Amino acid sequence: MSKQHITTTLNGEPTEFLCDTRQTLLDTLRNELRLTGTKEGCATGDCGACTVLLDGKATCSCLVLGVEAEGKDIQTIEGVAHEGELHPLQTAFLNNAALQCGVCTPGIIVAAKALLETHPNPTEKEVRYWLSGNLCRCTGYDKIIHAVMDAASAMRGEQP
Amino acid sequence: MPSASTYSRPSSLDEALTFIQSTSGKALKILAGGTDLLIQMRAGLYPDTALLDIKNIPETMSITIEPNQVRIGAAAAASEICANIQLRQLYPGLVEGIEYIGSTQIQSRATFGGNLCNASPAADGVPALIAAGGTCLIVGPEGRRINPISTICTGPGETALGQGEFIAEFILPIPKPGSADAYLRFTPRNEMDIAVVGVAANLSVDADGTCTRAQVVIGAIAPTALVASDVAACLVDQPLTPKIIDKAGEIASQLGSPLTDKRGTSEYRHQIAGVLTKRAIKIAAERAKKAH
Amino acid sequence: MSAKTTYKWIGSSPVRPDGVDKVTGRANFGADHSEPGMIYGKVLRSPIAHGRIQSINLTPALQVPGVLAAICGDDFPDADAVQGMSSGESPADMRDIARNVMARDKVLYHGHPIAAVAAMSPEIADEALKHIQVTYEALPPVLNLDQAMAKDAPLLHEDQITRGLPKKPTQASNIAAVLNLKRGDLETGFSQADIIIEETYTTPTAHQGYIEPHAVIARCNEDGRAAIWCCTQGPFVVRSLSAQVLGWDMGRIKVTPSEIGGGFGGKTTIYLEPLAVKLAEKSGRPVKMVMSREDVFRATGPTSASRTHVKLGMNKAGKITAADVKLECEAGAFKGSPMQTACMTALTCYDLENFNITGYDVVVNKPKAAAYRAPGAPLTAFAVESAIDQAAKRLGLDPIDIRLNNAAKEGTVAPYGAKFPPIGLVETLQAAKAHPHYCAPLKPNQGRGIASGFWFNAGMQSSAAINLNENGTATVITASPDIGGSRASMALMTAETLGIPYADVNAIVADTEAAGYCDVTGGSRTTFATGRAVIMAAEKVIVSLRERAAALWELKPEQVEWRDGQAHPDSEASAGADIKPLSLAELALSAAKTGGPISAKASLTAQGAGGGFGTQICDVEVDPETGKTEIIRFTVIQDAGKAIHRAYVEGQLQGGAVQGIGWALNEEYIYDEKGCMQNASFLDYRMPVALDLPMIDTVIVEVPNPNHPFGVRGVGETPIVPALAAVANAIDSAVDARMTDLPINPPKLLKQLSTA
Amino acid sequence: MARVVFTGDLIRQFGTSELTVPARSIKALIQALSQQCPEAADTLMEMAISIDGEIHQQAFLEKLSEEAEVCFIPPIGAG
Repeated sequence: MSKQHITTTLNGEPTEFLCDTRQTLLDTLRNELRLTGTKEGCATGDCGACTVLLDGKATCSCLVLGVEAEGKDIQTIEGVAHEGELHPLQTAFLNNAALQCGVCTPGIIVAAKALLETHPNPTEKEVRYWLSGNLCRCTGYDKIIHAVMDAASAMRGEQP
Repeated sequence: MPSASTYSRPSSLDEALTFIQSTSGKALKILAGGTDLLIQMRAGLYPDTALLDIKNIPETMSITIEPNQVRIGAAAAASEICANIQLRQLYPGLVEGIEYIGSTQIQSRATFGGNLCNASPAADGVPALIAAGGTCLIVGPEGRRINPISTICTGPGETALGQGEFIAEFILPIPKPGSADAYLRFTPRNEMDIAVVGVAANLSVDADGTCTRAQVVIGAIAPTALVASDVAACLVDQPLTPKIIDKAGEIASQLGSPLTDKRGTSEYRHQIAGVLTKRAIKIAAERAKKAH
Repeated sequence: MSAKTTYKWIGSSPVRPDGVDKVTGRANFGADHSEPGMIYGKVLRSPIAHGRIQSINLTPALQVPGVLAAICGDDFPDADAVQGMSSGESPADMRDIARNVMARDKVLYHGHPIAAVAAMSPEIADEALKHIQVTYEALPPVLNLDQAMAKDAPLLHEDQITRGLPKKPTQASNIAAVLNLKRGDLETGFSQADIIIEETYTTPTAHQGYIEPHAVIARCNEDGRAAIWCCTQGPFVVRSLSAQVLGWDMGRIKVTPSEIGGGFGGKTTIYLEPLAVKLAEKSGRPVKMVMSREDVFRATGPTSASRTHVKLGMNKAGKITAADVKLECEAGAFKGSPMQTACMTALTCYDLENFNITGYDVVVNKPKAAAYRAPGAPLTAFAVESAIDQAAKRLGLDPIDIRLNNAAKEGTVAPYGAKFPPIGLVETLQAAKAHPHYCAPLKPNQGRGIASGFWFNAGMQSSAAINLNENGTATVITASPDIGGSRASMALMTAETLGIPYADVNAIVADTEAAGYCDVTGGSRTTFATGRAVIMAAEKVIVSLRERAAALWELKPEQVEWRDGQAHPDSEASAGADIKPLSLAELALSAAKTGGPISAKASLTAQGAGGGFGTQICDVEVDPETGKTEIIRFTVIQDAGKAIHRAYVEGQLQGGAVQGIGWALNEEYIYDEKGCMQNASFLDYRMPVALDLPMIDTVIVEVPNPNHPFGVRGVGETPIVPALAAVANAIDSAVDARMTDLPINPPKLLKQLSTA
Repeated sequence: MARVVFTGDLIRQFGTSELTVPARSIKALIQALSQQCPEAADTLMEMAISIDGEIHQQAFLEKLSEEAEVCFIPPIGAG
């Protein structure tokens, strides 16, 4: 297996790793870099549990090769909280009981983070459209959508 | 993942060609968005295959609106294409087509080049590309050539591209005043689904609403996207009244040889082709009237 | 505990103790654990749906560089030696579980495990699987009820004699069991009927659809002990089932449950665990095995496809005079479909004099059925609740009134013979009728449907321990995996009982060596049964605290009362003496001086779980040109006895209803004629996505269950039961199309509309 | 005297769906029934039992009142 040396920015820090040219970014994050917060639900880009931000864009890391991340900026769930402070989305998910088993939560929070960075005041429909690539089987999505809307208003500085 | 082999991400078309020459004789696959290719590789296809990643070449990544044409890089991501306001004004239907592909996450990667060359009969990006009457710049060991987009797909998973050839960009005409397109697809779920049927309508109307030009292309009812010329014929020189549009839908529902598979029966695809053709023509017509 | 009605903590919705780990990605699920020196295991699965294994040659695989172990059926004790019933909550024959985990003489479904290898990398393991040489004698696949029940049908099990028939048959059959429940006289009942509804309803094979694939890591130590880390609903069940399949003494196995990425009943059994242990034993290395999504669909417990024939007699006043229900249920490769519970719940919402319920458990060449949220109940509820709606329509009666007219109440004798204690069906129907949703206006092509449902809720065995820390905070320890926020409800019940703040209680889930025996988190039992063990443990802690206070005050323990988290001398003892109450924290601080650390344990077989009833209102809009159904409004009304963590009870109601909606509209296993599943991916096995649904409104009715200190009833499973019929009834109301075969996908509905 | 109601295989094994048995506890009742029909012994222990209308899983030591009504029902699986 020929391995390539890849340099990236991972959760704000310069990070280098070796990965086989056929290894997905998901497997690289989980097996080489020990960041197991990004989950595999299907490995075919249909469930969104492996969502990371690649140059700021919500992306299924199971459909990206590790070598394609050369020179890119990667953000995973482990980078969402910042200096000991939870991100408003994380707080909103906890306060709204917007997770039950929690396996889809990392992927949804990362995808929602990308949404709120580009749509600070999304409608319910826009949130549902944006998150349709993130399957959840436990919650029926209701409290997840409420949590994202709450986080959006908190980030706009509105009192809950 | 099957056994590894080389991977290259050239920064120019020429650099890409030198890599292609270096792998001639060996299996080579072009990697654009990868949202189809990586799934196929994971299922064991293309083992020991060199990968040419074309997402670092200006021509394949850029979207440029020129006075008399529009150029869209074959590896430009759907999310970039959908964010381009000017492009959406010129070709709303074209943008709707690629916007349908997969989820937000897939939109960050999916490309017109990948969608077309994967050659799925149900590809959402293809009907509007063909209906726009566009051409594409093909680059390969024997040099460059320009072909109509409609000639690229030759069957499910098959294209007319030769060994070592790839599409660098798509070139579309600037639509004339009074012209517009629209794309609709049907899927049981609202998202994350493969089209049971997809219909692109691209037409022009004169000042009093008579159709002067029409092109209707239907996906998922034939081995490749079907250019429904007799649907177009039924519209040209006609005022786009409900009666005419219904007739167009009626014709559309007889076309192609749709399969029965896990996504729908052939009889159902015929019916839906008719319904979506009517709806797409109606939307394109309304947009065209406003585009005077 | 006097049944107070105002509580300090019970009924609130605080943040769960494990929440931060789950929103930051730190929480470890099945595939996240690693062990030093770990290698990777993969399973070779049958490419055919029905056949006899003639030979397996593992040697070529062992010769692939990097392969350290390879196993097949011969590496396990003879399945016939594995006797008895599993202790899992879906009682299954251990011999069947052993033969499902690894095929022995026969392969019985496409995807049935035949062999497994362990290698230095997943890629090498995949490669090695291609080198295993297997020869089969292919047999004709049996793929549906008609094929299986046909007279000359190929037999899956030559030794399977139908159980439950009046006369014991001599011929083997694909019908594994028959169950009959009857009361009164059908003919008399039907003679009193003004109308008779007779219809056949079918539901497809469907999967629980948990987002986390099955995953396990196993390690065998040199001293013969084994450790298993896996995502499961029941670590003790994994220990007991794995030990029996391996032929090991279960004391040698320690199971540590990881966080579980959804189960819904599908992770109450075993698939990979014994294979990983055997590969670890043979290779001397820890072995990690993770299923692909395709494996999960092809080879883990879907729920049964079913066919239910209903004949319903009703008089003009809307009283059911007779009901004849016949259910045929696909068990998959081995007996054990949820036929029995489907029969027992079929008519349980209604007080009937004359009924006959017959159920058939039928094996077919499909994966062995496992429990899926109120296993069996949705199958017959879809049929009966649809038939009742058809009757209401024909008689021009309101569908809620017709249900109220027949509703089971306290004292009603259920079809399976039990007399109901206090239950809340009537209250849910009245709440539905009074709800603004029920009378909201509808536009063209829109329709409204309602349906009711029931689930028993299980009790089973649970244990809990509570340790007081020196600073007066408490740790509550159970082995009930936390799928829906149960750590929070354990902490709430502990805090309420001890009288200390919720934030002072941390609830953890422990492994099989650190916590007392606990059955699965399933059967909607955790908050009820494990909750009762937690409360019993807390009450024992209070006894200790009163003893410590009594000792400090030189009183007898009986003279000390416990209120609001403090020890108080009773009125007689405190008369004339200036004794200040002692808080839990003060007593914990002085524990060393008064006898040592304060902790308590409690275990029980919890009886009297008390059934859970629910009623749902569904609004749909149908596109008549494409046959597509859009859910535009949905309200779930359910009796929870007492909601402990309000938001997570709502979450169960919402999640269960949405699984029912998916089942009604688009979810199904699609097989080809050779028995190979065609849609084994999340793309083509269409579960609802966020854009497919509106907000799911919930109403929690609270008719207390006398058998729980706070009145708790299970809530996890009932919400899926009514949803299938609620959607079907709404579609009929919208476009006058009675769809009796699920899923009601667009092609089927458009065909019905075009022919109507 | 406990009035016993059978379902499923037990009806065949005991030749009837109802029986009265002198027993003051479930343990005694199961012993009496197992003597009467040894083939049913295992099944009796696996089944859920409703005593005067209340379902008990794993019932064994429960006492039976004079006119107790006992019903053997299939064990309740759960998801």
